Amino acid sequence: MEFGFSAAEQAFADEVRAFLRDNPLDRFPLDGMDAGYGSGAHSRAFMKALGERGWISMCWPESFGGRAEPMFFKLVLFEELALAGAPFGPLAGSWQTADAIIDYGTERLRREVLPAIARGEATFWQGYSEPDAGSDLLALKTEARRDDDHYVIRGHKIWSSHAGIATHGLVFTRTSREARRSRGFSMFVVPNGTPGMDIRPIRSLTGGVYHYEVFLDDVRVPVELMLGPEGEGFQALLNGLDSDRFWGRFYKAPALERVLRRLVDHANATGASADAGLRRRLAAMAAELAALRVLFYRAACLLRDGAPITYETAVAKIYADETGQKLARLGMDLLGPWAPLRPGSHEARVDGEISHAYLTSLGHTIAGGTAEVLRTTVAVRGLGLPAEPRKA
Amino acid sequence: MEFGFSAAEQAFADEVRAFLRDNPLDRFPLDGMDAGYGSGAHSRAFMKALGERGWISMCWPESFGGRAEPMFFKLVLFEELALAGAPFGPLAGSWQTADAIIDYGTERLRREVLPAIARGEATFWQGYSEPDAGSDLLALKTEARRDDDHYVIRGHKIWSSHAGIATHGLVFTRTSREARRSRGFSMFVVPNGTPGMDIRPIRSLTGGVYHYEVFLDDVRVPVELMLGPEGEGFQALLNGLDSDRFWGRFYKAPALERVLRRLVDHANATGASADAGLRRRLAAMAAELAALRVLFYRAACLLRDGAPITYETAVAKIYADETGQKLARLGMDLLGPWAPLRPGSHEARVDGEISHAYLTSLGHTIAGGTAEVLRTTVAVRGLGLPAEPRKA
Amino acid sequence: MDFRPSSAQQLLVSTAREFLKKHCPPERAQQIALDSRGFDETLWGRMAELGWQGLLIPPDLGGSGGSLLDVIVLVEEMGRASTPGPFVPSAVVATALLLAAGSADHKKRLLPAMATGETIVSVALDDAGNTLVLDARGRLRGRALFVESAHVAHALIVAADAGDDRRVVLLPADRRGVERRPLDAIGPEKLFEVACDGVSVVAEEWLEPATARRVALQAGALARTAEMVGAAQRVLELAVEHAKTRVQGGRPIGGHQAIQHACADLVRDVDASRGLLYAAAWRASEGAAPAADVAMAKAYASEACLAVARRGHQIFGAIGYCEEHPLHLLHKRILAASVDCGDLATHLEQIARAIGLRA
Amino acid sequence: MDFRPSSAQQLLVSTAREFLKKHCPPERAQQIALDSRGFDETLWGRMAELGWQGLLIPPDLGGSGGSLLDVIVLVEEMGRASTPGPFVPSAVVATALLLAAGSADHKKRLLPAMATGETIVSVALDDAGNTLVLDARGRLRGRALFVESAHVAHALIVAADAGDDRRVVLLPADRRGVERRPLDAIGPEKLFEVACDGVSVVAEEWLEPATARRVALQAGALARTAEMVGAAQRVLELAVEHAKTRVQGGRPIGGHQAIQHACADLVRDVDASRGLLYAAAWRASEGAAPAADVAMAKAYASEACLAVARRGHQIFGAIGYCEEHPLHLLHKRILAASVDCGDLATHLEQIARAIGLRA
Repeated sequence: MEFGFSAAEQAFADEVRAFLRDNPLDRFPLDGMDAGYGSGAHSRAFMKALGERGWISMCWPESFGGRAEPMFFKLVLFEELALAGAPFGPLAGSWQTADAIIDYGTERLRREVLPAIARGEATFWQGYSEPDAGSDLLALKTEARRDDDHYVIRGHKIWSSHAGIATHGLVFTRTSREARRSRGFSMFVVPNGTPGMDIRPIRSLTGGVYHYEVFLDDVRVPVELMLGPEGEGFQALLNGLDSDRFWGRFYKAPALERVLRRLVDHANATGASADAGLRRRLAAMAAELAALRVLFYRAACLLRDGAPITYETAVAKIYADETGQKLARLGMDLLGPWAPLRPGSHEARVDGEISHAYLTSLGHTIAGGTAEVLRTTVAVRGLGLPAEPRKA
Repeated sequence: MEFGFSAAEQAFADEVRAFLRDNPLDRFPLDGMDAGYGSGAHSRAFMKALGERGWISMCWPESFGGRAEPMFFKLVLFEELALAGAPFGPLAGSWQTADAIIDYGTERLRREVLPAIARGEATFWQGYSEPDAGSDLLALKTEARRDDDHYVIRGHKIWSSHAGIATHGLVFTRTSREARRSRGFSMFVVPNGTPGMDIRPIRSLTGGVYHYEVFLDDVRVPVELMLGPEGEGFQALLNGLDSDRFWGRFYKAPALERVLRRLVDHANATGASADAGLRRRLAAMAAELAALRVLFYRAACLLRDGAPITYETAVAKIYADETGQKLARLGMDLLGPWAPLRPGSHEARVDGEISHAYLTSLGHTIAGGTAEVLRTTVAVRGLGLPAEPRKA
Repeated sequence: MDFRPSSAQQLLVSTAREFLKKHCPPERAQQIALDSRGFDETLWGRMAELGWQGLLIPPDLGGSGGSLLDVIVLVEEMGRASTPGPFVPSAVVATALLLAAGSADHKKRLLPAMATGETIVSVALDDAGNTLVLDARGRLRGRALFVESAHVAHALIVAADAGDDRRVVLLPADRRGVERRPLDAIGPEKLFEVACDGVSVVAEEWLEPATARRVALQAGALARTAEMVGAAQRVLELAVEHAKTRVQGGRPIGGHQAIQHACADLVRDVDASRGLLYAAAWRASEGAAPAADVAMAKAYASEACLAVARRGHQIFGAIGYCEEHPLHLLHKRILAASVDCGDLATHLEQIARAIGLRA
Repeated sequence: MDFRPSSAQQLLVSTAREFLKKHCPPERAQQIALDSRGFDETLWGRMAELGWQGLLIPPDLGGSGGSLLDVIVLVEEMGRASTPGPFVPSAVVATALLLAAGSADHKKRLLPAMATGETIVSVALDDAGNTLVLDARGRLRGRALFVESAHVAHALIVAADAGDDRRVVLLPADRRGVERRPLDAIGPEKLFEVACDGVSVVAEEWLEPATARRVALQAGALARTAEMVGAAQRVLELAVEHAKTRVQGGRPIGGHQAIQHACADLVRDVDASRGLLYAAAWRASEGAAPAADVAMAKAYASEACLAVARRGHQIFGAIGYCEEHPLHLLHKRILAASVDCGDLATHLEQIARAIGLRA
């Protein structure tokens, strides 16, 4: 066993911290809201700055323009950015898309899209969910029909994060009706602005916009923009699920750590730190965040080593989301009458961050697989308990 | 709306308190352990003292030797006894059995058993559960075969509280194999000591004995000891279920109130009361106990008024049991290193009551319908949610 | 003991439910919540026509002389419908306070106009963030926070330090030196900082401070609890309906234990909160509510109703996260009510003292 | 970063599991737990033959020089098997303490015999209930509580007040004036009050107090955490097995969401507890464990593993309530471990200071 960081990892962490010191965050304009997952807000400018440092492509093979750094460099970068509250919102999506393009993208995707990702210019939205296919992706209805060297996509996607401010959609479609249940699905990389694509914001309970719905009305997409072999999209999605869950929540522990530090500062400033009960609640949260980090690092090692994963990322995701909710509740309790004040309000404490965290955290145990669905996954896939009968 | 007690109820409460003052509890020898439900330990001597006051039969019709007092007198008695920590363990069972005998008992049961109940001499165990019929009573296997003017009972009962120290068993049996699923069940009042009955203690995790298993090896019971019409036992049981749940847990709120008071005294004595967090936990428990009491009084009013009950007693029972567990945990936290000491141990705090409460409370969310089964009942019967499919 | 509302209360509830369904449907409540002024004069006027603002006020002062318990069941309906407006501060807290601690002149001057809805009074009695000081020359300086609907109030009742004493004063909202600065909360409530820069106050504007604060806290805490209970009840209804009708994987989601058991907990939380509320309000109406009863009702409901709202979100899934869905407004109303008139910690400390915990 | 135990650790674990399955099956653990002496010399001797008591002790003193992390994975197996006996106080806490804070003479005199299992040393370092005072003339008076297995110990290491200072002294358990009075706990642990009535202590029996207490607390807290993690792991295994095989209403209970989701939480609690434990133990073995790491591991495991035990009871239903079922012994072991070497409140306060909360 070995729980420390290597010298190279520590040196890289120092490099990131130096970058953050030299580049105060208020220099980077924001394009979209922080949804509380830990990845901060959406900022194209910040993504470009990361691209300039070569940090977006650092783990890619050299043949694709990368430096072939070990995967843990990505964790180090995430940790430092999340601890600082940096607006790196699109980064995980960029990395995941790039990996898919490197693994099985067409020549055109590699040539056109990959360099744009590396520069921090191309960012992505996921067109997976549909109004009647929430946690059950197989029920999706969006179709892509082959027409010569194009596909024509028709359907309706919803809950697509940052769709209105990203550059491309990853649109999951049905390309064959005949095939059996889990086959016949294909993924496309569709540039925003393609004719027939209508992206509409969904205003959330925070008053801000994070999700969009996307209407696809005979959107014509060249076959070279299909990602992966036709009909095998679902399997690819499933194979990537654990990795998606991991990269979609890894940064939550350090991001919550940052919030906890702010609450500690606030408690010290107001004298609330003398309250024995509050001390214990904050201390217990610190232990929970440490535990959360351990669960993610364990999953990281499994992913790094290519070891089998049955429940480890699902457990980490559930726990990340529920811990975030718990911390937000603690923050609300700590603020008392100040709790409901919004970011920007006169007299808001902790910059109104906590009310925002409280509201956004409500969505986290729903998005990307509800806590209920994931607990069932842990029990059935991880522990071998019998599955529930599917139909009444 | 009206949330106070009537003058008569208040006067009766005073009478009970005077009785408890005049009869210190250490005068009454105990026969069996306190299982933490709130009804105290089993004491024949105390039951007889209650009988002498006429309090066991006080709500029976005058024609059965009672005084026809309103049902709320029973609640008042329970509250005062539970607050005092009195050993009235068998009382709820005696009341429920007496009511059944008054409603549909044979002449012989009314003549022989009822007066013995009134005197506090007859007490009862329930022979419902069987090894393979836990929360699913319909799966029971104990059979009663008619043989002239007797029934011959053969089977195996388990988890029968106080069976070894009570005077009679209420033995639930299958009297017909042919009848449809919920019919063909009958109940018998079987005197302990009837030949063929073998009652064996089950030692529990506390080290004490509360439950017994009972082997019935061709136990011959006169037909006059059948309680209710043959074959209708299950419906009778179902009809009585809400009432059973109510009377089996009503006294838990005042009993927990007593424990809370002891914890407050202990916190004051040790100085732990200055700890802000502990103050809030104890205060929140006080509010929960008040809430628990409200749920039970609401159910009591429905029972009194003969109003329909779908989920109200189930909710109250779940909450009573879970609140008891929560209070025990709080007590264990408060005692710290002293928590594991047993009643009677040198240096035990709060007389070792808390460790006993902690252990016994583990069984409460299981006995009399698990919290899971009851939550499903609340959802399906109370809220009209669809039932789960019964078979895989 | 009897848990059933009187027939008059039943009528009040059914009338209110019908009225609010028509005049304050969820879309309208949402619209007003998003509006920065957030005050619907027409609705306020119609409520006054039904006699709601005068419910607590005795007949000789233009009201109908209802009990605090009557007002509580009405406010519960308002919580259920996410009804916006200054009803709680003006028609409950300020009204109860003036009745208990106002002079005959205060009452005569204000209460009849409050009963008709013409006059709105808001209150600034919370200690949190209050720095108001009344000096020996009758000048008020400092600020109070979290004053609801101050922008539409004609008068304000504020608490201030006055040396050894605590004063409660009633003053016109437009008096020179009074400034009302908006705070921005996530919920529909319109909160203000009321800043006073040497505002003149005369002795006739003083109210009996101990009674004023006690009565205001009691009425306010009960009314806020009623809002929470009403809102939580609505979450329960919506969640159960959703669980029955939303189909996933071939079955309604309410056919799964995870959702069933969550719904069972909603019922417990709502029922127990309501029971404690009614019992405390009944005792208060009988003139005999120990402070701990009110504190228990509010502390319990704060935890329980927020849990209901959060579970509601989990049951609803993504759709409950949208601004146009009614859920979040109910949730935010519960949140706002939970911290007004004493937050959880404040009420728990009151209970702690009542159960005999030594400091 | 690497979560995999070394091959030596894997071997240690598999040997221990095999050995304990054979020599300390659940029935035997239960038997010893119910016995009032509760010490199995034969088992203790066999463990010593395997070198367990000497694992922490350097080769030149008769041990095998393992790391604290090695001991932790071994103790985890003991927790899993509900292994009784004074392993933690003697072979972990007292051993680590003597190595760090004992004189050369102490080490030479005690450690080789401790490695062979012949000598057992128990510790009384907890402040809770400790009234021991060492006066200027070297007399020890007062008592310490919760001293585990004092009845079979040959020597005791006790903390006492000595005016301004705190002393830690090592003395033979049978010295005149030392009395060991049994406490009766619900769990299998055999606890004692150690009362001293003017017991003579000489300066050669002093140990360096600050180091002694720090090292003992660290080693003890980690070992107790390991017991909890091992016991919780066993609860998880048993519960999952039960959920798969127990049929109710025509289906295994593990086919219902309520049980499935409870099992999912068991996994989280066990995995996270173990992760924190190993990370803290690894840092301690590297000589660099901040106190907060150990406190976090123990505080977290105390809550999480107790939750595992309680959920285990709910999954098992009635059968888990019987004395003959292995569940309660695992539960009681977790309970005992959770309050020894610092209870939850103690460790949380340590974390509170570490994260910068001002007092």
